[in-house]
Amino acid sequence: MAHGAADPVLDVRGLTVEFSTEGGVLRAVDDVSFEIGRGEIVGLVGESGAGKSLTSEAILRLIRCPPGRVRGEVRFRGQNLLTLGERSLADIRGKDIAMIFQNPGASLNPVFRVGEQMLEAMAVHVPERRAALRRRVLEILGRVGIPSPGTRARDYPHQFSGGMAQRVMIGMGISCMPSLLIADEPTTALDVTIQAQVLALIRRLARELGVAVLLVSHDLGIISQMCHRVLVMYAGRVVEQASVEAIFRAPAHPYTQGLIACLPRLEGTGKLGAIGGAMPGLAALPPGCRFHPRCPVSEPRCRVEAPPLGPLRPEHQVACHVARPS
Amino acid sequence: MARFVLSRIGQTLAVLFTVSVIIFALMRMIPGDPVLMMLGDDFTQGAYEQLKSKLGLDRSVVVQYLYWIGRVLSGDLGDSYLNHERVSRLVLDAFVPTLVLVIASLIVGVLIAVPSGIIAAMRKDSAWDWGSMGFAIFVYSMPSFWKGIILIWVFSVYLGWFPTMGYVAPWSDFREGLWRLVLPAITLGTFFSGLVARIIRSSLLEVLDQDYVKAARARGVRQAALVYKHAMANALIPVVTVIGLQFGTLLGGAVLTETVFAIPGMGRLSVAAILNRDYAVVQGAILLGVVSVVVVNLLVDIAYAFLNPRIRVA
Amino acid sequence: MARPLGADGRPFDPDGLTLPAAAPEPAALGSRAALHRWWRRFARNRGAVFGLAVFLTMVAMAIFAPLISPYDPLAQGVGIPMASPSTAHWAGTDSFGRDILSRIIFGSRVALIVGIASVLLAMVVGVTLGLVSGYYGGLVDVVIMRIMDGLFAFPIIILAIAMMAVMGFGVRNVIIAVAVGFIAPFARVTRGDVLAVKEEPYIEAARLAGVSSLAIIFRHVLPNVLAPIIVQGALRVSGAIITESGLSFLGLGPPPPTPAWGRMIAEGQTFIVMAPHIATIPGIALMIAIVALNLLGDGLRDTLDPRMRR
Amino acid sequence: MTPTTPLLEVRDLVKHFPVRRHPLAALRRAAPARVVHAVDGVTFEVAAGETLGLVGESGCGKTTTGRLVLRAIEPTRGHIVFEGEDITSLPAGRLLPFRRKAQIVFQDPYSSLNPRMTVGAMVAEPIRVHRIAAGAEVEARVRSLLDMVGLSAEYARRYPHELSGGQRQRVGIARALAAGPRLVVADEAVSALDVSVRAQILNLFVELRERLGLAYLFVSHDLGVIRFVSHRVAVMYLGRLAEVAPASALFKQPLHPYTQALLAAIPAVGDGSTSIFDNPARLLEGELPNPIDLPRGCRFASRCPHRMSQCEEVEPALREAAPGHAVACHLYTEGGTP
Repeated sequence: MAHGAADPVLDVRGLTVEFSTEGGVLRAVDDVSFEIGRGEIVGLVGESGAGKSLTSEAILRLIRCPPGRVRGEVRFRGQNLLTLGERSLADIRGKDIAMIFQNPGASLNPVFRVGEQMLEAMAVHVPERRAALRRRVLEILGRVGIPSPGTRARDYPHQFSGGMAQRVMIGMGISCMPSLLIADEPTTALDVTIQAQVLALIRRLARELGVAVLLVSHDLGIISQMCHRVLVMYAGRVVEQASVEAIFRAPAHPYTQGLIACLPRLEGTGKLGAIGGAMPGLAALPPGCRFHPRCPVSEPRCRVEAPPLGPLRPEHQVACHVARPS
Repeated sequence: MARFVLSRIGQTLAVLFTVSVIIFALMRMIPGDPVLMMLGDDFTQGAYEQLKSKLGLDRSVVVQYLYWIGRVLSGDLGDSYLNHERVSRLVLDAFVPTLVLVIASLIVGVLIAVPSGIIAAMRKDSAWDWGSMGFAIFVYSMPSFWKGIILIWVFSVYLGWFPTMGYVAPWSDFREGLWRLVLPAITLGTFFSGLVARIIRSSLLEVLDQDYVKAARARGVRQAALVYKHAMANALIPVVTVIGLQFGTLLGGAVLTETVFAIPGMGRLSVAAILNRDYAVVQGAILLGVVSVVVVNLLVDIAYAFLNPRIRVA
Repeated sequence: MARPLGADGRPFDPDGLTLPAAAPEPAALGSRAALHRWWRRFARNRGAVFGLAVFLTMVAMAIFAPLISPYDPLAQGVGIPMASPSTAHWAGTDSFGRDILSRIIFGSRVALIVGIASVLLAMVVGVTLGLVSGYYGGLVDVVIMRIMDGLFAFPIIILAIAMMAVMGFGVRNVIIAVAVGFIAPFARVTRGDVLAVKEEPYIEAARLAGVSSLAIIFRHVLPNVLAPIIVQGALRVSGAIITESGLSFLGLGPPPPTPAWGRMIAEGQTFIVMAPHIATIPGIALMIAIVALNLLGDGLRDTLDPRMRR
Repeated sequence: MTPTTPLLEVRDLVKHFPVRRHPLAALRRAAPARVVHAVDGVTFEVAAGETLGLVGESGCGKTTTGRLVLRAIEPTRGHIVFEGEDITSLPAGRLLPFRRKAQIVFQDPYSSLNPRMTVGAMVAEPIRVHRIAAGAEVEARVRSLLDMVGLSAEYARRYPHELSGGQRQRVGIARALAAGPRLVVADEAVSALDVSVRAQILNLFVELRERLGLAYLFVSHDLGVIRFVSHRVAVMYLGRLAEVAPASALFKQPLHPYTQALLAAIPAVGDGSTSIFDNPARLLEGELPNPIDLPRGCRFASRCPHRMSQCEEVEPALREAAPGHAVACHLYTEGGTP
């Protein structure tokens, strides 16, 4: 692994998220494990309901429990975030691990000025006088590409476009020099040209500040252009994990292959390689491998026994009986 | 902001016009001929004709309305049929105690509603939640006049802590005034707190689900600051509007509470006037009551515009 | 403007795992299966079930009043005046020696009749106005809404008092007075819901398919606006009963000797010291009815139409 | 309608939305009424059986154009000619024949179907309105339509909330085909769907086009989708057409700087060795100007890397730069070098 060869910034082991509902317990995230190294960008890709956003939210314990319940281990600097006390976890949130979300406009409090909110983000963690923090706010706003930060800091969130609001959120994220940035579908609500500017900014910050990034997205194009390593999730489970080159040059899992074939290419036409059916709801998960009803190469074994995620090649794991007959 | 306020003022004028038309129409629908009633026993055909044209009652309805609104705007609401006092004086004197009662009830209501609403939202589905929401439905469903009687029976008759009825202006004799205000304010105030507590709870719960609260928590903002700064600042905006809109309900409740506690307010005045068919007073009382509701609604709208940056900074 | 909307109306949320606590899908009133599904959700809300139970007992009480009430509610001297509750007179007697329990049972008639009749009347008028001004908009909308704002400014008790002054007393006038007070809220809520529904793409789809305006109103708009109207109706019945009892308390309700809870309480006030039961017991009956109806209304609102959480 | 006349002709279409003005503003001297220039002079044609892709970012006016063409909203100026007949100002009563031949598929599967109506009733409604069939035959036609979009007849009795997003979109398509249209406006018809379901629906659109000879006006912000489904593509920017060309030509050799920037910004699926996000220099700078107070000259000038002096003076007209390939840019008017 070119990046993060040393001990990982974040080490997630057996992460499981369940919800108790009238219809019984629904397991939305099932035994997910991965690592992120320093300056490395790891992609978490999958369709709606795959559980990728929940996985990212579980790391900072943002899931409301009850009705939720989170199990497993999230090791960060030698501590398990899932069992850490509320106070010490709050110290880490926003300082060592920052997070940005899909709706930038909605992530800012509509009744406070943008500059104030950014100041608060730092005041919580950095014990400096307000004047020094205020200067730092303007400097950060400039660094993330907000024109005339002096006046814009006094504006309210509804006066910011989607792209500008996300830049503010990224600025807030990096204001306390975090070692990990979690970006949950950061550009889904943005237009293509604005999205490119925001993703270029994230890529630059990861390189310059050595920030590790967990990027959650449903867009394979973004994943292939942004990430060093990729996890593909389906119905709560990781079905394939590998470097970005391996995933796109030699995808092993039938679902990953299907996803790539589904994408309309900019050159050439002809029918799209569509995957039949739709992802099963959490209340109606099929036995064995959860993808078998839609899988073109499924065998009888797949309907009975869930394939474990195991090594196929160095740095390339897959959970499929056909791809990796154990 | 200016555009919002101007359009609201325009709307308020339209509403006031509608209100005046409704009241004018109501008065026209009263059975019997007002001129006859006014002349009473010294009726002569000549006096009847003369008074009728003086009041412009022989003109078209529109002209009569203009006459009527002209007099109302100049403060002349006619005279009480009973004691021949000027209606405007009667109504203004009666408005003061009602206002004192309503304001006291507002204070009592908010003091009860805000904490119970917040606790209910913070500890959703806990005993606190069921308790405060149960209390809210209980006091909100209890008719204010019956609640007043029970309070009198327990606290005045049985325990003797408070006077059973009567009103003393707090500025003339603060202690006595306040003393007589406690039971009525609790009667009307708890009714009001039931309404507001439920709205504070649902507004707070809705805000706590918003993305910016989740984003703030992800930035390490402590739970207390999350609730009392981020959430509260947004949750209270709709609550201000609701409190304003409930002013009318409070005024209605005051009518009943005044009757129970024998407070010489608008309620008692209008009820007595109806029973005695003293229509000029009824008209005056309703006019002032409704106009005050409309004015309060306007003030609430402006407060809302001021609190909500999306409108303040258009 | 953000990218296109996601599955549930929020910007596209690919991990659109709506948590199980999400709002239930709108009850399709037509099919039986949906009604059954609605009942299962409604029955989980204990308060609402209690409300429904009390409401049904009240209706039964009102219908079978003559059969179940121990005495003739109007007969005076049936017991010693102002006797406190005893085995002979479970709720005691009033100053004229009439049996309070029988009067309470018969009093439920006035309460229910006024409560339901006024709400239905207000619903018919208010919903029509709301539909017209919501769907057609323009000048019609502005005129109707300004009139509604005017009516809305009248606190319902004050409006009722004014109407009584003009029309005179009697149950029929109380119903009309209370109904007029509720026309504005019905019109406003309906107009708001019609405006919301009108913006939905399935309405535009119907319009672009050439479906006539009337067909759109009755086949597309009304069915989707019905749920909030029913909820609004249920929520208003308790308000109507409180208003009726208030008017009776002020002496503006149905003329004596018809038993009406409000006036029974008023009569009881003068004897609060010697015979507190005269005012207290009818008040308890009134309160139970109102608490029940409010719980029933809340239950309907939370199950019938998740949008109506306000 | 002769075989050569296009199915749909749009000439200099304009739609301005009034901006609610300060109530006192009317009293001031003739302050110019401020309007949102949503669609500002758009001209294009769609031949029978052809798919014209209408692409652009938010606020470029593509959705408004789609609505104007169907007379869902009234144009401020310009002409809409369908099958040779000018329907721009046809009174609503006489629009029914046009309504039959031009239909729409919406973006959001969850709100484009009436939650209180069964699938069968919704698909049957256009059939009954246009009296295409009556009585039992309606049932048969509904079944064949559902089958055509890949849904078994059994779905007719279902309610929308019992279906998945993809299934609902199929019902939306079936409803659009019910009256036998010749033109279908697809307004971001696959944007709300997941990748795998989106591919199924796109294949369905292409299959139906071939089978029924349908023409599509396919509105989308996703260039990959536009590339797959369109014969010709029109790129819109701030209410005007920047470039119109056959799909293959546009993607291989984009002329307008904005189209070039759009294509450069798309994160195409690569093999991960290089990343377009590593050299931000090639990415477009700045934000979309507001569509109310538009700059003089070319609207893209403020963000255009090839900006010239005349770009800020004169608005470039849409002109043929190659056969069937029109572009609105001064680089191609006086033979300037791109």
